[in-house]
Amino acid sequence: GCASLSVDSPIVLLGSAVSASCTVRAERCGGLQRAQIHIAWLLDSEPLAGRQQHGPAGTELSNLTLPHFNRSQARLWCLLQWNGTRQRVAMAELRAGYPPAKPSNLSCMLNLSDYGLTCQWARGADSLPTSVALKCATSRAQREAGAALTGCSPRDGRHHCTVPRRLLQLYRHMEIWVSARNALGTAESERLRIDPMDVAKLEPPALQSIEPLPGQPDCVSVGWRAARSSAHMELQCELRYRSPEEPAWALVPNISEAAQPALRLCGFLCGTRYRFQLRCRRPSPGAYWSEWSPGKEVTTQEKAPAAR
Amino acid sequence: GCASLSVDSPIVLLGSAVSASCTVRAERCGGLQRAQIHIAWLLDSEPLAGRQQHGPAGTELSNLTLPHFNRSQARLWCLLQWNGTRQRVAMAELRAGYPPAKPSNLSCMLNLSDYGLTCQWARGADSLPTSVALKCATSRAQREAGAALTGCSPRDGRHHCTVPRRLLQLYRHMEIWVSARNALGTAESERLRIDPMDVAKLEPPALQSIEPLPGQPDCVSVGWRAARSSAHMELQCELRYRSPEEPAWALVPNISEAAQPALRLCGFLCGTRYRFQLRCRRPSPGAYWSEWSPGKEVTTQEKAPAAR
Amino acid sequence: PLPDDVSGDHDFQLFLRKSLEFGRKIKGDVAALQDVVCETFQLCQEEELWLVRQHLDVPAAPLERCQRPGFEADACLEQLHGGLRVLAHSLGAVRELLPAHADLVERLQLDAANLSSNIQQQMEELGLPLVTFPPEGPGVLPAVASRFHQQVGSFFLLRNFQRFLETALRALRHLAR
Repeated sequence: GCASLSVDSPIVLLGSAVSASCTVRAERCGGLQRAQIHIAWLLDSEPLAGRQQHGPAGTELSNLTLPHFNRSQARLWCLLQWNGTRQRVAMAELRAGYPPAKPSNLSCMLNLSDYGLTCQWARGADSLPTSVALKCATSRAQREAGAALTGCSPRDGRHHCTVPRRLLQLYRHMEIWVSARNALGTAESERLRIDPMDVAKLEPPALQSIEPLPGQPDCVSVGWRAARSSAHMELQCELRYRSPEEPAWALVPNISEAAQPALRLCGFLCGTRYRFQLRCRRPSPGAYWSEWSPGKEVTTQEKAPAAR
Repeated sequence: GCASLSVDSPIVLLGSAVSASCTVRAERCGGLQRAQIHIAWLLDSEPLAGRQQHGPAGTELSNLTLPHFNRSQARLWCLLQWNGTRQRVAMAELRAGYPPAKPSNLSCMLNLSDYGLTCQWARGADSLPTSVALKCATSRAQREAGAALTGCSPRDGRHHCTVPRRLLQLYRHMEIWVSARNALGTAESERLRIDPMDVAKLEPPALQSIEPLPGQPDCVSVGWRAARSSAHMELQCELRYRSPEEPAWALVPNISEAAQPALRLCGFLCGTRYRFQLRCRRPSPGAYWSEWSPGKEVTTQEKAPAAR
Repeated sequence: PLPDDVSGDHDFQLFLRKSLEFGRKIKGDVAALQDVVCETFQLCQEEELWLVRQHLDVPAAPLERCQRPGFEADACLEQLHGGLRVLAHSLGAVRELLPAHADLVERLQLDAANLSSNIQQQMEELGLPLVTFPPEGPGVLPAVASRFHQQVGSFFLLRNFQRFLETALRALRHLAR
């Protein structure tokens, strides 16, 4: 073509210098004579002055330096006057920004309906086009060989995505981290070392029956079942109960799956109406509680009249 | 295997006869002797009696006829006694029903936001697995060559689907019909011969201004614009107006797109508040009215005092 | 040439009215795409790009049989049919330059190809022979070097398309009279 524009680096750190050079080959510019060539510059629509000089092999040259380029995105134009009109003869797209910020607060949750592992994280604003991927390394060999695979990629601009079951390894530790890359560098989050099963979000258990115990007015028998999707699992559950008068819930912690199908509890006031709810989680660090089960209510027996 | 079950036809008209034959090869049945073979039948869980006989090449054969098979779906089992236990050795799935009912009441509407043509129809209940497709023939050649293409297929059980723009031919007639097929036959709806543009559902026009006309107290000028998505179209619009006292709307029909940007109307009472609304459609048979535009109100001028 | 009595033929008149409306729709979408090119690439003024234009051979579809003195109805319809096919095909290159507007470009391609096939079917129904050449090449902008030249190429392609449609609509209006 008539002119070509070269830039030392089209993507730079915000505020750093950019040098550009526009080379014009008069003989290819619609009959323009070399002497008539006056090279002008525009940064988007802002006129700038370059240093024009004769270039090699009959070309005309103009150099331009932008000492502190700080627009996230701009178009640098090289122009000529021709037949009384301003002609745009070359263009370069410039970008400025920062390497990606380090993603943080990575957390993941396994959905037991489809066994997809949904992870989310916090990320700074992107100054440049940034590609983000959630990386997974299952085996130690994979980790050491740096052959992590991409579990999923968030859709544009989002800070979460879901690793499908087929890329997961259950009941064994995996390393998971977020990798963000743009033209100026790459940043990786802390590595999460988890067994996906340990971060499963359980379905709530079911309170099937709560019956007063004959002859023990201050005791009840709580019949309960873990959800079908966690029927095979080790569980750590907790029961809460409250009578309408009491402001706060009382809590019975550390109920294991072995306590099925029924749990005997005592210490209740007689002849009092209580409301019960149960929830469960995996007995592992970082586990998520299920929602509370639907409530169930019972009135404990009146105290038997003392034999006179 | 030990036994094989053949059925003259696994899918039959409801109530018609079904014949089946179970062939047992003793030598492949876990050491069973031919003399010990007693073939039994189950239709789902209902025992049935077959006619057992010696078959060719040392096989044992049992034939069964169901004179009036009228279950929409059933499993026919062939069983043997073996080591004192009942053994299921062969199975065939039977179905009964009717050819598909003829789809009817086919109608289509073009959505101007994505130019998808959504068609809907009425269909009888399906007694058998039925595949339904909306067929489109664009050119005469395609029609004659019977080379209609499938515009879309409704999702399971639904009676509507949308033909994407890339399969449509705008501004020219297409033939569209519904084809339903199951194991017992095919049924086709009436053919709809339409230009998709003629059944476009238009966005409502915009009433931009309604001004009394100076010196003509019984007239107003109605400024209006067709919606952007129909700015290029031939239109048939109608205006309705009403003053709060009047129970019914008065109607100004057959307003064409040429009446833009303003329409002059007379015959209004002086000094009266009127409410106006406008709607448009394609000037073609089967066209759909747009919704009414948002209303606009104006009070006509008082009559000028007669000169004494 | 067109049969003499065709101009009064209802079907032909309906074809012309529909083609006029379709042409107006396409012209509106081309104008919308020109706005996108102006906003996205800062390429808005044709006279600023004449120099670069000399190094691009952006094909323009010929329509001289749709304008005086060479006006000839059937030849004009044939040029409309051929030109729309070339322009529809060449928009593929524009689509790659404007991924965020791929829907608008695709719709434009579908509409241009659709109008072209409508014309073809109408000519076949009138018993007029129609020679159709498959549009060749990857798209309008042969291996041009820089992104800038491709962007300028897309600018001129759309301008040529706009002018093609203006001439086409004039010819169709003349036929409809």
